[in-house]
Amino acid sequence: MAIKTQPVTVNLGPQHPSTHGVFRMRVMFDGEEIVDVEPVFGYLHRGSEKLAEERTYTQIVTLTDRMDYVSSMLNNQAYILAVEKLAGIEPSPRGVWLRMIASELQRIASHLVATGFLLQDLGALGTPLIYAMRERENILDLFEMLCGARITNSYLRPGGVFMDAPAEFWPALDRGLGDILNTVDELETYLSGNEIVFSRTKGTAVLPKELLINASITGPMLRASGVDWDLRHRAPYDYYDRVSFDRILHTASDNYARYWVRVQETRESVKIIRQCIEQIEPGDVRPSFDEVPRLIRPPVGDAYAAIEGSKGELGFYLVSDGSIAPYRMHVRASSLINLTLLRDMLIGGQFGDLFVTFGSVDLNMGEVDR
Amino acid sequence: MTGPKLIDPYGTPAGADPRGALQSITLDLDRTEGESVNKMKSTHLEPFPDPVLEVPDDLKRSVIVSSVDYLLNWARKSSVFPLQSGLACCSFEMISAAMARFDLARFGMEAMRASPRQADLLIVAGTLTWKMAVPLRRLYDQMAEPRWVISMGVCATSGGPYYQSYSVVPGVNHIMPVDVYVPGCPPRPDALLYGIMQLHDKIRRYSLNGQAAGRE
Amino acid sequence: MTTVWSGGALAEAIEAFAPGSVESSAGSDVWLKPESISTVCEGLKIRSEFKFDLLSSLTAVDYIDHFEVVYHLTSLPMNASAVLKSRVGHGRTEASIASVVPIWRGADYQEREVWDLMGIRFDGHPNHKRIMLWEGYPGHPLRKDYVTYDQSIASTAPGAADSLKGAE
Amino acid sequence: MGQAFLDNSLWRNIYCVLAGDSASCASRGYSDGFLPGGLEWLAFLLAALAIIGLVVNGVLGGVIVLIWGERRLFGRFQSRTGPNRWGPFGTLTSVADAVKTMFKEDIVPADADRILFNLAPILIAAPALLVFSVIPFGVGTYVADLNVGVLFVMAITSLTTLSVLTAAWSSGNRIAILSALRSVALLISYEIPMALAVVGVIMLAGSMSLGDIIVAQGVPFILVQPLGFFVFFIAAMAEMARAPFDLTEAESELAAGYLNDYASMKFGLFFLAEFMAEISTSAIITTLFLSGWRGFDPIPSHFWFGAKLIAVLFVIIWFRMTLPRLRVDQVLKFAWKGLFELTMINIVVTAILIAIWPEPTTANLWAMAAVNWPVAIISIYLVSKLLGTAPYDQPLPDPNAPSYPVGSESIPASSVLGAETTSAPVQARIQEEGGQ
Repeated sequence: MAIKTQPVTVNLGPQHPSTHGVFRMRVMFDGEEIVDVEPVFGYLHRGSEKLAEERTYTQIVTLTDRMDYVSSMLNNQAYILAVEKLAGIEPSPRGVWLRMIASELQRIASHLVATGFLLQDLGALGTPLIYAMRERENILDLFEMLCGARITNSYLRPGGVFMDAPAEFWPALDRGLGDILNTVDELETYLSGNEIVFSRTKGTAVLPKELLINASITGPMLRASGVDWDLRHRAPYDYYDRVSFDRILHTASDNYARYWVRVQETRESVKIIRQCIEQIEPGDVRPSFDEVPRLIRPPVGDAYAAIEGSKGELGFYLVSDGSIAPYRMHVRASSLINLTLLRDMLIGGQFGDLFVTFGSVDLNMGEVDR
Repeated sequence: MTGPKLIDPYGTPAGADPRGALQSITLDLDRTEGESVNKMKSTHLEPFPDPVLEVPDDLKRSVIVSSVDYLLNWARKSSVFPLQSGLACCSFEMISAAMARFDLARFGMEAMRASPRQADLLIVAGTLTWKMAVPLRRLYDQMAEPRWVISMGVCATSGGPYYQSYSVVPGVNHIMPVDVYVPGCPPRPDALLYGIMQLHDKIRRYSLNGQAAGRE
Repeated sequence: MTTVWSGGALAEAIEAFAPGSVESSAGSDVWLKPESISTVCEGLKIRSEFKFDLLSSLTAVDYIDHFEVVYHLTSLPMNASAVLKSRVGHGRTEASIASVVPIWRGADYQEREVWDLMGIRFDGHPNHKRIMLWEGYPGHPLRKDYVTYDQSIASTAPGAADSLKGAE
Repeated sequence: MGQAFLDNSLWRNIYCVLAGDSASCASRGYSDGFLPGGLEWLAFLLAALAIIGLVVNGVLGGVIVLIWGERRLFGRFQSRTGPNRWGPFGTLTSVADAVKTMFKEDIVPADADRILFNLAPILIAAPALLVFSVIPFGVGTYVADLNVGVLFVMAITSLTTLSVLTAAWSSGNRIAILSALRSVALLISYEIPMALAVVGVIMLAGSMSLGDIIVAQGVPFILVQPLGFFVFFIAAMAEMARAPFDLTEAESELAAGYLNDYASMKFGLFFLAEFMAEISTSAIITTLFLSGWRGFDPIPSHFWFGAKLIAVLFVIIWFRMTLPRLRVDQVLKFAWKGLFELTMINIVVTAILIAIWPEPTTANLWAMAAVNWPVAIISIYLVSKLLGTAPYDQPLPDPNAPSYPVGSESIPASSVLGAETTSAPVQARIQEEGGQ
């Protein structure tokens, strides 16, 4: 006798321990199997794009901090690159090296957060998360040395950064890089070979790479499927063409592959920072105010600049009408676009995997809703 | 014995293949939600007054009441369970406060409850949008009294950098009364800890004779 | 290094397979006629001389007298990028353009966002509803003529909402 | 009256001080009791109430200490301090929790089935306490020595799931019901390996009484029955719904699970029951496999029992802190395909050994241990090979030869845009911006 069941629809979020912020899903279950999912966005929609139209180009840097609040430096960098492209500003070399160091540190912090929360979603009661966040605190200390803020940095300015790193930053950075490698080794030892982690993440939420590309998904998610697409390598911005690093690829394109790619990429970021420290030279960290005034008036036109953010291609599209404020700012938010295939990943899967898959996408509600 | 009603508001027909059906039947729900948001936006125009404590006169205090007060207030302040709910940037500083370096657990606060029924403290950590105001108010209503609210960061306090935005609530005190405001954008974890100390101080001063603790 | 298609060359190449679809071109940009956007995008994705398999970004700009939808395309095999634009909605209320979701699924949420915030309709979108704001929100905030904060509160007051419904 | 209980030192001490029953107490060195003669029945009643009060309050106090200890241990595992503000070393933190929880508002949701909703916390707390009635805490220290003690424990611990189901159903909360269904699935699957794992112990001891089982453990049964211990420990973790089997309360999936709508002391009772279950499970493991209160002589037996109990608790907390959660299907697969087979192997091997040594002496027990350990190691290894996840069969791609053709072709050179004109002029000028 076949048992007839009726699917049950449950609302998850916007307040839920593992929706990484104020994300909401309507999920339809049949037993433990997910039948349908509908994401609901907008619980953190703050209207940054509209507010940017009333602020000067330098003031907008503070708004970009608060979009993806676990990778503020990367947001700053993407925005500053767009402004520099729009206004034709030539950045000063020391500033560029400093912002490369800052953004790679931020990438490590972001990947650590992603890894920690993924394991939290897997059900580890906080321990891996706390170990990852402990290392993140050290990185935030480095940011405090650079700019005085922990997570909303506003460190970058058109043409470079707003102040030079203090003398004690460099030994601290050197120490910190060693600590990061230790933490990553520790995480790998305990987690990558753990049978429970492996059995729960292997083969779940597999996405073919053609589908990923068609859905505009970039970043670690795309690289976990074996597509060698890293803007730092394919479209080098700043001085990424002067450093060498390995591109981390995996073929499985499942949750484990995404986790693995993130963990490995932290090592590559450390490698990049080491090369930056070798190549950085004394000089001004930004052009003088004669060359790049406080109130920038870019020529009429538009520019789109994208960087390899911690979650994927992070792009800023700016339209200038020649005034001190942009006529239109648009953010190509990788977190939002990476969620395009959420339904494909979840439908047919188990309820227990729902938040693991969700965590493996690594999204940030500030960036999803802006 | 009849069980509780479990009506499916989504109205899935039994037996029909529900795969992919969800998004076509939820527009009405979205409209209902939108109505409630619009209603909240049009009715919550003025901030709630901040709950001010009247410390009762010493003469009114009997020995028994004040020692019961002492025990009760001590217990309440020593075991404040925060609700596990973060809105925006500040939530990461809230998480940092619970992590190894700042360690909220020292004050017995690591028991972050996922369900509002069991929580005592709602830390509004981050920008509150009108769309989120409805669920947040519901969370507040679901919490058992006595309950406290900390408004963390300028976004929650007044709208902050998003003050003029079309979708941001200009201060969480429009939605619910707030006990402690923690300024900063975002406040450092130490600042949040200081705010929690202030809340402890406040809880200590309630009395059974006076105003009931943690009521709206 | 990613190479950028020059607008002129791209316009010529598009004209070769879809005659009469290009409006103009300058710099890196090609302006397409809104009615031909589906044909051109499909060609750009499939044809071997373009292979634009990744839609980087889709957005819209309000130029008061018209809207402009902007597509940033990337071709992974060729490591090349291009910018397509299209002017739509010379009447402000009925701006609409064909959806590119059947071609690139990545456009799904981005088109919903543009509809929500800018008010441009995408015909053929599978789930065409608001994404960021709530249903019943008056107007589209990223338009240049959108009323500011305080007025929007007044407009959602009871009674005022009914008069706005017609405009929506 | 009362002779039957005289082996129970806990009972004897209270009864004889009260009644001074000359017939049974004087011979054991007790002088006259407080109560006049003829009131032995009152002494009997009072002694029984006193024992119940002692055990219940002892367990509740133990829970308070356990919660504090667990939180401190969490701190140590997570490289932080844990509660340390209220009272010395934070010992009063859990006391504050208890007092506060009692004085919270009690909420009954409008959708709830009021009777069942209020009944469920009692239903879960009572069985959790009942288990302690058969556990021997030391030499002759127990509430009752049932001759079917093991069966009693099995039966009583299963009741927990019933109350979880009641709680979830009566709250009218879908997430709670999902959680309760998982709880039932866990119970049905793990009850069987759990019961079968004890069969080896019962065969060796020749009795189902927990007291007799301790007496039979000349060698702790963890050494004689490694496979049984392994299965029983895991099954007990699953029955308690502790990590890595905490599917019912999976915080990252179901928020608070079946507790979602419980507030105030009703929630407190669930919380208590959960920790009482942890203590009772540890006590049972101690009794069945770690030779209970047995130890070396100058140190009293209660101390041995407590020390072993704390050691087991520590391991449980350690597991909880370290391991992520399993998925439902994996948990069930593990029970039916892994643990069930292991218990079968264990029963067969033990039966053969019992046939060889029908009345095992201590030397025989050591010999059994020598046979059982290789069997345990080999069978666990085989089962882990059988159930383990296979590694990836494809090698990692070489970045220089990726499968997707990225950057393999290029556009014609004549089509490439010169670098100087990336910013195209915007066609329409904006009217209002002239003044800026």
